Formats: sequence, structure tokens, C-alpha cells
Amino acid sequence: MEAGNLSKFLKNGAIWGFIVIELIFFSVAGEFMSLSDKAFMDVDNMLLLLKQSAPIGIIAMGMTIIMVNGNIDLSVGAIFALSAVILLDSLTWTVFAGLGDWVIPVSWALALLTGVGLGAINGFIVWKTGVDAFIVTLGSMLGFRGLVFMYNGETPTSSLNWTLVDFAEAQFLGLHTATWFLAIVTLVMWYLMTRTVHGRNAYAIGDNRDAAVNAGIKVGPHMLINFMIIGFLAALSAVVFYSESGSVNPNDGQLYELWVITAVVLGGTKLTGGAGSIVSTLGGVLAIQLLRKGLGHIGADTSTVNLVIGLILIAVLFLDRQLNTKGKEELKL
Amino acid sequence: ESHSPMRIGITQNNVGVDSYQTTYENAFIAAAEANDNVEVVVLDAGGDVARQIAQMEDLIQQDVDAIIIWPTNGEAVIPAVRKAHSAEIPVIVTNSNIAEAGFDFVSTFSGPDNITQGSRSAEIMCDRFKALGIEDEARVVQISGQPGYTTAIERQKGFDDRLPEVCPNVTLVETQPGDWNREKSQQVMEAFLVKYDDIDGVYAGDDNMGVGALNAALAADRAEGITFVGATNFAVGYEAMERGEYWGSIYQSPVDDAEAALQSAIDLISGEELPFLNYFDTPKITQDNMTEFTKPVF
Amino acid sequence: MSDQTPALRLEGIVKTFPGVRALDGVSLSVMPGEVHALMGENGAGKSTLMKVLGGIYQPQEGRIIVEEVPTVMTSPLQAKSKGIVFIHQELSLAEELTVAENIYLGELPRRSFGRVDWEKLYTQTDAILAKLKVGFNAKTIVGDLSIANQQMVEIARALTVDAKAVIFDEPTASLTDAEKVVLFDVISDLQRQGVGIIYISHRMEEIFKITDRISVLRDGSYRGTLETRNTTEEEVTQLMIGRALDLSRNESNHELGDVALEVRGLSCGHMFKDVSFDVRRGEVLGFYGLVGAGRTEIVETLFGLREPSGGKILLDGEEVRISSPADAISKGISLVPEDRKGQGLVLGMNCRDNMTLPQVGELSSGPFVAPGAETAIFDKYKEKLDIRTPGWKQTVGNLSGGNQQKIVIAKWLSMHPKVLIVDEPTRGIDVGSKSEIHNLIRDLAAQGYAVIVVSSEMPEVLHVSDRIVAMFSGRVMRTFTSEEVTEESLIQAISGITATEKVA
Amino acid sequence: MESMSKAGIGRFLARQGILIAFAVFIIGFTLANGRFLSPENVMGVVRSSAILGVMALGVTFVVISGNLDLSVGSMMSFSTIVVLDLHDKIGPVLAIPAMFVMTLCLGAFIGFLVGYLKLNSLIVTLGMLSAIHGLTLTYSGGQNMDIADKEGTWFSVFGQGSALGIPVPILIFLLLAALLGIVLAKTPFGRKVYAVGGNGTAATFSGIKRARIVFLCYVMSSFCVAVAGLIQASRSLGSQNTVGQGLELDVLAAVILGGASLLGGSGTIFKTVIGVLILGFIQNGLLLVGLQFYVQFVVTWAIIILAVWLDIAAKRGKLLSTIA
Ligand SMILES: Nc1ncnc2c1ncn2[C@@H]1O[C@H](COP(=O)(O)OP(=O)(O)OP(=O)(O)O)[C@@H](O)[C@H]1O
Ligand SMILES: Nc1ncnc2c1ncn2[C@@H]1O[C@H](COP(=O)(O)OP(=O)(O)OP(=O)(O)O)[C@@H](O)[C@H]1O
Ligand SMILES: O[C@@H]1[C@@H](O)[C@H](O)OC[C@H]1O
Ligand SMILES: [Mg+2]
Ligand SMILES: [Mg+2]
Repeated sequence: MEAGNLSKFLKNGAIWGFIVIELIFFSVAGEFMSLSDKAFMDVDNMLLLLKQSAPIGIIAMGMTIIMVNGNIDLSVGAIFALSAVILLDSLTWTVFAGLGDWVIPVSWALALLTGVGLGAINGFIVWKTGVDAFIVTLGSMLGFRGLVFMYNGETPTSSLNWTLVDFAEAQFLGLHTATWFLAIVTLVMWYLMTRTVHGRNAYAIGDNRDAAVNAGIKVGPHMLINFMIIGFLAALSAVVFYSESGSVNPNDGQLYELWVITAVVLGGTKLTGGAGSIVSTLGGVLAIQLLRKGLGHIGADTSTVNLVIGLILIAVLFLDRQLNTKGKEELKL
Repeated sequence: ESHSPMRIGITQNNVGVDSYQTTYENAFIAAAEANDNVEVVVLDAGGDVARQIAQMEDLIQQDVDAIIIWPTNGEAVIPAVRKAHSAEIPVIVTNSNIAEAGFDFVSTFSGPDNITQGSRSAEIMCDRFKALGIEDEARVVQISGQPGYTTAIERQKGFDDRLPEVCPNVTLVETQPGDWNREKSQQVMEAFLVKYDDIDGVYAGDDNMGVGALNAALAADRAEGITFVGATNFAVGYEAMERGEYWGSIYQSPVDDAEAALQSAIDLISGEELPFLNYFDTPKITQDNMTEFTKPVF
Repeated sequence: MSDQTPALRLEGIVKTFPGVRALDGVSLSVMPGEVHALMGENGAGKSTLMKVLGGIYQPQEGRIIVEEVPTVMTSPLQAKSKGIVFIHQELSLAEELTVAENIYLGELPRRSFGRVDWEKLYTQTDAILAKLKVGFNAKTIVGDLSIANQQMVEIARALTVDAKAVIFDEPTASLTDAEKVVLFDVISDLQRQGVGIIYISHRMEEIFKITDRISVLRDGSYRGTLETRNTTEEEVTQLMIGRALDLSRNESNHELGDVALEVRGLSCGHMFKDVSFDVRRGEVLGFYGLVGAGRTEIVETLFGLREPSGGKILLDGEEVRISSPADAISKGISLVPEDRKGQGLVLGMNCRDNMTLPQVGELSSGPFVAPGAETAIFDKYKEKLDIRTPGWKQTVGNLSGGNQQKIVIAKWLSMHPKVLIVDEPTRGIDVGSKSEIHNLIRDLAAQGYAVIVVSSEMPEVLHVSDRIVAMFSGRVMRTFTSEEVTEESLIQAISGITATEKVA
Repeated sequence: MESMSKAGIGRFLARQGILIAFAVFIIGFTLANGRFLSPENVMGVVRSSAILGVMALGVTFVVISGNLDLSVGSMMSFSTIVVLDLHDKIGPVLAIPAMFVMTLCLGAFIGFLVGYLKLNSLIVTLGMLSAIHGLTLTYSGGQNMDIADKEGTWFSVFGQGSALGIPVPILIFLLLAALLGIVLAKTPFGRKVYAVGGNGTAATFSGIKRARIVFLCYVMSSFCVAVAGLIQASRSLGSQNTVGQGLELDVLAAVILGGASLLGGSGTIFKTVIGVLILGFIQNGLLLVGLQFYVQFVVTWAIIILAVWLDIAAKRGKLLSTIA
């Protein structure tokens, strides 16, 4: 049993090992190459790291359950943008003029509702048409983006509300607002996936869909709920981020889907479904953010950043595989 | 607080997107290297606001002496700029400005005036139509930059507003985005050519797209009768003008752009007063006056 | 019995697939507390009938009546709610999940807010596992279990609900004798509780041991029901295949040739150690042992799928290193793997292409595949092994379990290997075809091939082998010749008893 | 009788679902704009789809073998930039093979990682998307690459020439499609690709060298990318560094639209060609109708989902899915 736990830890530990390597590397390299006197591992810098991980991180938690469930969602970037548009625009709606700052929770709710609704559209189509989630969400990645542009043309939707900004920039017990949101989402999703019937069924469906169906699990509603969850989280990510930045470009969130999926897969979630963990996803998110931050810290230029990020993604995968092979005894497949 | 050397950080919008931005980055680094008294850290937001805000925070955290920002979104970065301001780090906005709400937290803007550029393109187009005597019937299509890009929006606005003022009888038939991309623009133009038998002018948000449109027209044998006007004169545009296929553009040097931004930062750190809006001039360039300009290096 | 109300009745069920009339007006009734056997050749329609009953397929015609109430089974969930439990022929498990979660798949015990009641889940599961006397626990990950143990997990599902009827579709196909005993105990428990049981199997001895009545299907239609007490194997077989079966061993008195394959002191990690044996041309060498004895790992090593940690392999007297299956094939070794779905077939591919996959390169004419030659091979083995399929274009996944197995066997027979290894070759194969395959194996030996048969069925190894290697826990305990072997000595050897004796 | 003919139609639809969807859109667009079906326009669409199409041919192999390739867009930028740069430096005769060799090396590298090292193809090719972009920027210094003497080079033939009245890009696309279609459908290699994607373990057990097959699929894909880069470079005789950016998703969409499953083991070259044409005609049709670009986004969304839905609904003989 104990040996099992240890090997399991090593298995899931690859990403954390990589994070440690990153920290060491950038700390040392930073001494020579950074123009800042401050150490890379300065506490404030690490707190920033957590905060900056929030936009991708919050969505990645939703992507984990979606992928464990055996689906994928390429439309999260567009949902992120559309929810942000609703958030910022509704702050200025005249119907809410009387509310004062109480408009804030109302706008949040509207934005979150938007996310849930868009997620539901995806989920419903996947369920009822039987078209693969990849296609459905590839389509809605475009379609939802179209809606963003339809809403306000090419111009950004803006509404800088300083009360909101102050709230978003605040630090409580040292952690930024965004970090708190990331932490809470991580915790809740971890609980959902490891402790609830819905979460366990998601694993079962992703692992062996026929078996789940034979056992009487309702696959459709589960998928629908999971798409609503990721829609909600994409919107929450937007709420957290745009409360601080106050303006959304119609292009915002583009390529988020790819980074989110990368983080999730780096964390060890299987693309084919059935396996994955929230905690490892958090590792994947931090690893990517750290990489960006670290490369900035040592002043790498654009082409180097592209090159290095790409190759390092591959290297992590390689490392992970080396740690996971059971050795010579394994079947050579 | 006089460090020597001065430490200046820049976060650019999206360096990979075209050679204008890469040339800007290279020129910026070169200018900094030429100055012993300056050290720079150069970051690229890859077009992502969130990444840009994170980079602002990192630069503040690194306690640089000045921050230059080429905003991905002129409004979204305001709170981040405010943070720099509170940390007493002067901020210079470059290339495209931030929104007015943020002016309080910014020391100076240095860059081109994109709205003016759009209007000037409209004027070039109109003048050419007048010379050809078709100012009362000409029909124009527009290929705009990447949707959502400040530069794209402003140039389109400048053009859309100015054209009816100078040439009230010219019709702007349709606008479609070409995403700053030559190939995409070529496809858009191909469709325009099928759809409209009569096209007299094409306005493209930059020369890369303008040349894409030109290629489409050349392939369809319809380039002869069309006046092509772009913006940001790229080397391809300049060459097409030399060949007489492309009429005009707006001359804008990324090298000037970068050097001006860096200089503004240096001046600020050294305690100089600068005007708030530091536009550098971006003149009209057409086949008629192109000999006055050197061929762009990018 | 006849004045009781049946637990379950099926009336005039018709189910067709494109090009196949799988069920043609089948009727069946099962009494409470009865074990009702469903028999028929591969492809006769047994699994399809059960899937109709289990709500997986909707029939075109016919009625299902549960305790005298006509019921439309629209989904597995609904069937379950009517008290019908279905233990599938093909494993239907989520491998990444625990044993407990699999057993209670779809009905995990809940607490408030949709939380799983883990305590209840584990105690209930452990109680069930105790009844099944298995060597793993509720928290074991299913993917880490052997196929046999996975089958036990599947069986455990029958014990979770108050079932009215339980369907076992070939539950023993991958069980060894010890586990079978447990299964039969479970079945008689259920029987005592008044549950009606439908039991599908191709193994006559089981049928006669545990069932009360036997219904027979042939080509999708109902052929009759027999009282087990009052019938004989011959009668059942006659009804199933329309003729009597010749079960005598094909004793061709051919000479044994040279040693084709020799294994000396072969080891692979902790999976097997110091294994030595040889097979001659013209000989069938059987491997017998308990689950986990390491037989499969040995043959996988011979086929280049595992790296040995010691020892040597000699082919025709020459030492060889076998680096991959491709290498093994080129050296004349073939392996019929034990897991037909996972290792044997590309389920989405058609029958012919599956069958000729290992030789598609050799069969080609110029740069192109040779469909003619491939179809010829297919036709030959379809005939030889009596494979039931509307044609070579049929997707293999749509074939019945037994017919899929035949495709796998044909795939390797058609390669004419020097050494043919078959691992559990007749899993899920009907009686008629089984003896056909046994005869084929004997024939091949007679033609001078060296054959290794790994099997967990004692009658099978006894029937086909010239010599039998008995294995226990990764080691060869003893090698028997067909003259000296007895059931008792074989059981002793594979239980490790010989080992202690030897040590003592 | 009635049920027979019904079944017949059903089976016909099941095979032709995607073609029918295609026909419906064509009719729709033709009604909306009479010029849609004019020979020039059709030719134009096919010509500009050729680049995407050529790439999709290679990706079809990769997808059938059970993997993904997200690196094709960025690799295409690389090929285009390299061949344009070398054109002026060593002349087209050497530039073309040199570019092919470099591109094939990239493909071989990916094939090695995914095939032999068995690394996850999504991450590997996503990583390569970024890395190759970095490589291209380094190579070109981020500058546009243009051939100096645009009039005087025969290099323009691949993108702008025509033979027998048909533009060369179309010829290349169709020839390559025919060739690769035959490879996939009629050769042992093709069969092995299906087997590896359908069940890699069973393929290995059948003596197929799975790693090598996967490797070759990526090499094939990079070959197609090189061809696409050649056409692209020749078409405009100059290029931005980002010329192929974002094409990876379009390519994938075309392949999937054609009916290949992301799980591997299914798909055909013919269907991919249909997928490519559908995408090309949708884009062009919407431009001709003159909707705002964002309305086009929304309509494209609807069309993609409808097309695939129709295709699979026809196969299963029911409009709604059987998912419980
Ligand atoms: N989904 C399907 N599509 C097409 N044909 C099918 C499908 N499922 C079953 N069949 C066909 O229906 C017939 C009956 O198959 P079934 O699985 O019921 O046989 P079985 O009696 O269980 O055989 P076995 O003993 O081999 O398991 C076979 O000819 C099979 O090929
Ligand atoms: N003590 C054990 N408990 C649980 N699983 C075991 C044990 N020993 C081996 N196994 C697993 O059981 C599986 C079957 O083992 P193996 O293939 O060696 O048995 P076998 O003799 O071929 O029997 P069979 O193939 O009939 O199950 C292997 O995957 C192995 O990992
Ligand atoms: O030409 C454009 C340049 O002027 C702008 O600033 O950035 C985008 C470019 O394509
Ligand atoms: Mg069956
Ligand atoms: Mg075995």
C-alpha cells in the first residue's frame, strides 16, 4: 500500500519536480542575466506568480473535468471574452443605474450566467447531436467569437470601475484577490472530482463510456453539466480578470484554449479521458506561468521565448514519461 | 534615485505579428546597446492583455526606472499603469495610445497618430481619383487590420470619416478585415473581384495587406484600373510603388518609433519635462514623391 | 415449477442488423430460482437476445414481460430498475477506477450534496468481495487486476442489488477452476433467494452441473428447451449444430521432428524465473497453471514483447534475440494473444483486413495490396473455422465474441509459422468450433509445426497436448508427457505442492 | 417495397451525408449570389484552398494514425520563408530541395518524438508550433521575405502558373490527393496506418512497427507542408513570418469535417478533399454574400456543426444522438 502511494506520488510528481527545476534555474540564471537586483524567488514575486496564474488556472480546472469526462472544449477563450463583454457592459446599463455599487454583484452574476449559458449550448449540442465535442467547440470557438464582435463591433468594451479595481487588486492574508479565487476554485473542483458522485461518474464516463452506459449512468446530462461548469469557470476567470482591467478587446482570450489544454495535459490528464487530477493541473498551470515569468526575468527575446517554451513543453513530457515507465518489465508496445 | 545605468523595461504588443513590430524590437535593443548608460528588458505580450498586465507587474516588481508600454488594449492596461504610477515608476506609452482615463498615470505618449494616418490615406486616394477624373463615380473597397487592434480601428475610423469630406461622391462599398496578413487579404480581394465588376480603389490598413490585394488583382488582370493605397509603408509596398502598381501609403518608421520611445524614457529619468503627446510625423508617400524617402528596411 | 409465474418472459423477439437477422422470433421464459442455460453456436444470437433484455438494443418485434407485466426496456438504467442485472460477455469496466467504484458503477451510495458515501461503499464492497473469496480489495485499481480478476469484479455486480433476474454471458470464459467454484456458489446463493438466472456458456460440463433447463438458439431462432436432468450433451449439441459431434482426438501417428524452439533458464524480472523447455516440430506443448503463474509473460517474451532479464532462446538450435513482434514473425513465430479485443483485433476494421494484417506486406503485388489474395485467405478460413459473418466487409466489432476469436486464430494460422503459440485459444468458442480448432492444432502439428498451447482449461490442455508444462508462480514445476499426466498430478503441480515436496 | 426503398435511401444517405451537406451549401450560396458558381470563382476558391488542402492531406495520415498535428501552420511559415530566402541566395533549383530537406527534418523530429519516444502528440506539436515560430523569427530576423526579381523568376510557376487551363496549385493539389489517396487506400503502408490508429496494441501484436508508421506519417505531413509552402511562396513571391499562423485549426477542421475521427483509425483522402472544399466554399460564399466578418463567424459555426451532424445522423439513421 505504502509503496503504491510513493510510486503514485512519483508518477504525479513529475510536474512538481519540473517546477522545482524551473525555480532553481531561473534563480541562478537571474543572478547573472536579470537586470533586477531582486531575487527571482522573492516572496512578492512568487505571490505575483500565483495571481498571474489565475486567468488560465481557473479555466484549466474546468478543462480537467471536461477532459477526464472524455471531451474537450476549444471555445473557452471565446466564452471568456463574451462573459467579459457582458460584465463590463452591464455595469453601465441604465436599468441598473439606481443600484450604485450594488450593480457589481449583479453584473458578476450576469457574466457568470452568460458563461453557464454558453457552456450549456455546447453541452446540449454535444449531447443531442452526438457530434464530437472537438468539432462542436471548434465551431463555437468561432461562433461565440462572432457574438463578441456582434455585440460591440471591433471596439473594446470598457467600464473602469475603481471600486472594482481596488477590490481586485486587494491582498488578503498576503494573497491577491485573483489568487483567492484560484485557490477556492481548485479546492472546490478537487472536492467535486474526488468526493462526489458526479465527479466519479465523470471519470467512469471518460474511462469507458460503454461501461458507464451499461451501468445506467446518464452520460448526456453529465456532459451537459460539465460543459456548464467549464462555461461558469471561463466566465469566473473573466470576472476576476476584468474586474481589475476594466476593458475587453473582442480578440481577448484567443489561444487560451491551447494554453489551458497544455497545462492540463502537462499535469498528466489523459486526452482520451478517464484519468487526471486537479492538483496536477495546478502544477501544469504554475509550470507554464513560471516559464513565461522566468524567461521574462532573464530577458529572453521573442524568438527565443517561442523556441524555448516549445522545446521545454516537449522536455517536460519526456521527463514525465521517463518517470512513469515501469522499467524493463513493461510490455514493449 | 539615480542608478547608473538606467534600467528601462518595455512590454510590446505582439512582436511576432509582423516585421514592423520585430523591427521595432530590434531597433529598440540596438538603440539601448548603443547607449552605455542604459540597460533594457524587452518583453512581448503576444497580443494577450493578461500577459501584458503580468509583465507590467513583473517590471514594477523588478523596480525598473521607467516602463514603456505598447498597449494591447488602451483601456485594460490603465489599472496596471496606475500601479506603476503608485510605485513612482514613470510610464511611457508607445505606438498606440491608452485611453484618456489613464492619462493621469502616464508621463508621455510617443508614436504615430493613427487616426490622422487614416485620414491621410483617404486624402491620397481622393487626390488620385481627382487626377484620374473619377472622383464622382469611384467605388472603393477597404481591407482593415486585425479586428480589435487599436491601430486597425483608428486607421479605419480616420479613413471612413475623412473620405466623404474630401470626396463626397466616392462610394465605400465594403470593408472586410485582412488581419494584417497578406494571404488573408489576397483571399478577401479575390472575393471582392468576383463580387464587384467595378472597383476603382482599395484602401488597406497596412502595405502587407495592400500588396496581398494587389496580387489578387494582378492575377485577375484587373490591377490596371485600381488605385491601391495602404499605410505603414513596408518594403514590399515601396517596391510595388516603384513598379507603378501601387499608388501610395503612409511613411512610418519603426526605427523612429522605437528610438523616440527610448529617448522619451531616458529624458524622463533624467528629469526632463516632455510634452504629453509626442506624435512623430508620418507623411504621405505616393509614386509622385517616393524618391524623397528611402526604401523601408522592413 | 410450471404453476409459478415466470420471473421473466421473452416473446417473439426479432432483432436485425444491416445484413443480419440476429434474432428471428425468439421466446424464452425464466422461473424464479431457476438457472436457465442459453446455448447456441457462435453468432447464434445469445448475446443479442440478452442485450435486448438488458435494454441495450431495442427489438423490432416482440415483448418482454417481467413478472407478468409487459415492459419496454428502453435503456440499461431502466432494465436495472426492473431488477435485471447483466454481467457482460466482454468486460465492461472503467479501468482507472477502484474495484468498489466499478462494482457500484452508476449507483454509488450517496450522502448529502451528492457526495459519495465512501465508508458505505467500501464496507459493502468488502462484504461482497469476502463472499467471492478474491485476493484483492475494494480500493484496488481495476486496471491493475488480471483479466480473471476483472471478470470477478464484473460478477460481483450481480450481488449489489435486489435482482429479479441475473444474466451471466459467458462468465467463466476467462476464469480458472478455483474462481469457477466461487462463481457457482454465488449462483446457487442467488438461486436460493429466488432470483431467476440466465446462464450463457459453451462449456457443457458447467451447463450440466449448475443449470435446470437449457434453451437452444440456432441462427437466430429458438430451437427448444430441454430439462437438464433429462437430456444429454449429445442431444443438446444435436439441437445446437444440427449434427452429432465427433470428440475423439485426432491421433495421427506422426514422427516428432527436431527441436524447433528451445528455452533455457529464461527469466523476466519477477514475472518468471529460470524457465526451460523445448518444443519439437510436430509436437503440441501445453502450458497449464493458475492465473498469474506467468504463462502469458513467457509467450510474450518469446514473441519479442518483453525483454528477458536472463536465459536464452534457441530457434532450430541457434541462439536468437527476439526484439519485437515483427522480428518474431520474421523468425517464424506467431502468437494468438489472450486478449482478443485489446491485442488481437482492430475492432473498427473489417474481417478480412484484420485477418491478413500481419502479412499485408507480403501479400502485396508490387506496391499495392492484393485484395484478391486477401479475400482468398479470408474465404478459406471462414470455411475452415466456420466463421459466421455476412461477408468480409463486416466490421469485426460487429461480430459475435466467438467469431471474433476465430478471426484472431485464423489471422495467425494463415501465416504458417514455424512455431505457433496460442494463448487461451478457445475462449468463448462454441463446442463445435472448439473441437474443430483442437483438430486444427493437432493437424498443424502433424504437418510439422511446433505448437505451444497456453490454456486455463484442464480438459483442453489434456486433450491437445503431447506434453504439458505445469507452472506455479513464475516457475516451471514439472513437465508431463501425455502418458504420465493425470488430473490430480497436474493440479498438484500448479498449486506448488510439488515444489514443497521437492524442497523437503 | 416501401421499406426497401426507404432503407436504400437511408444507406445512400449514410454514405453520402457529407456530400449532401456540401451540395446544400452550394445551392444556398448560389441562390444568394449568382456569381458563386461562376467558373472563375470556383477556380479561384479551389486554387486558394489548395494550400490548405495540401496540408490537410498530410494531416489526414497523422489523424488516421491516431495523432494530432498542430505544427503544420507554423511549419508552413517556416518553409515559405526559407525557400524565399534561399531563392535569391542559391537560386530556385537548389532552394527548393534545400527547403524540402529542412522541412522534412522538422517532420522527422516530430515523428521521432511521437513515434519512437511515444510522447503525446498534442503537446509535442503544440510545442513545435511555438518552437518553429521562434526558429522562423530567428531565421528571418522577423522580416518579411521577398524575392528581389519577381518578374524574372520561373519560380512563380507553382503558385501562379497554369497548365491545360488549370492553375498549377490545383493540379498539384489534385495530383497529390490522388497519389496519397492511393497510398492510403491501396498500399500496405496505408493499411498499417489504419491499424495503428484503430488499435495500436493490436497492430504491434501483428508485427507492425508502430513507431515507424507514426514517424512516417509525420514525415509525410511535413512533406505536404513543404509543398504547401512552395505554392504559397510562389503565389506571392514574398511572405510574412506569420503566413501559416492559425492554419493548423483550419486544416484540422477540414480533416474532421471530412469525417476522420480524432480517435484515429478512420477517414479517407477523398473525404478530406471534400472537407477542404466545404471550408473553402463557405469562406468564399460568405464573403460574396458580404456579411460582416463576425456574422460570417457565426454562420460558419452553424455550418460546421450542421455538416458533421448531418453526416453522422445519416450514418446512424437518426437525427438525435443515442447518448442517454
Ligand atoms: N452491432 C451489430 N451489428 C451487426 N451485426 C451484429 C451486431 N451485433 C451482433 N451482430 C450479429 O448478430 C449475430 C448474433 O450475435 P451474438 O453476439 O448475439 O452471438 P452469440 O450467440 O452471443 O455468439 P457468441 O457465442 O460468439 O458470443 C452475429 O451474426 C453477429 O455478427
Ligand atoms: N499475485 C497476483 N495478484 C494479482 N495479480 C497478479 C498476481 N500475479 C500476477 N498478477 C497479474 O495477473 C496477470 C496475469 O498473469 P499472467 O499473465 O502471468 O498469468 P497467466 O499464467 O498467463 O494466467 P492467465 O493469462 O490465464 O490470467 C498479470 O497481468 C499479472 O500482472
Ligand atoms: O502596420 C502596422 C503597424 O503600423 C502597427 O503599428 O502595428 C501593426 C502593423 O501591421
Ligand atoms: Mg455472445
Ligand atoms: Mg494468460
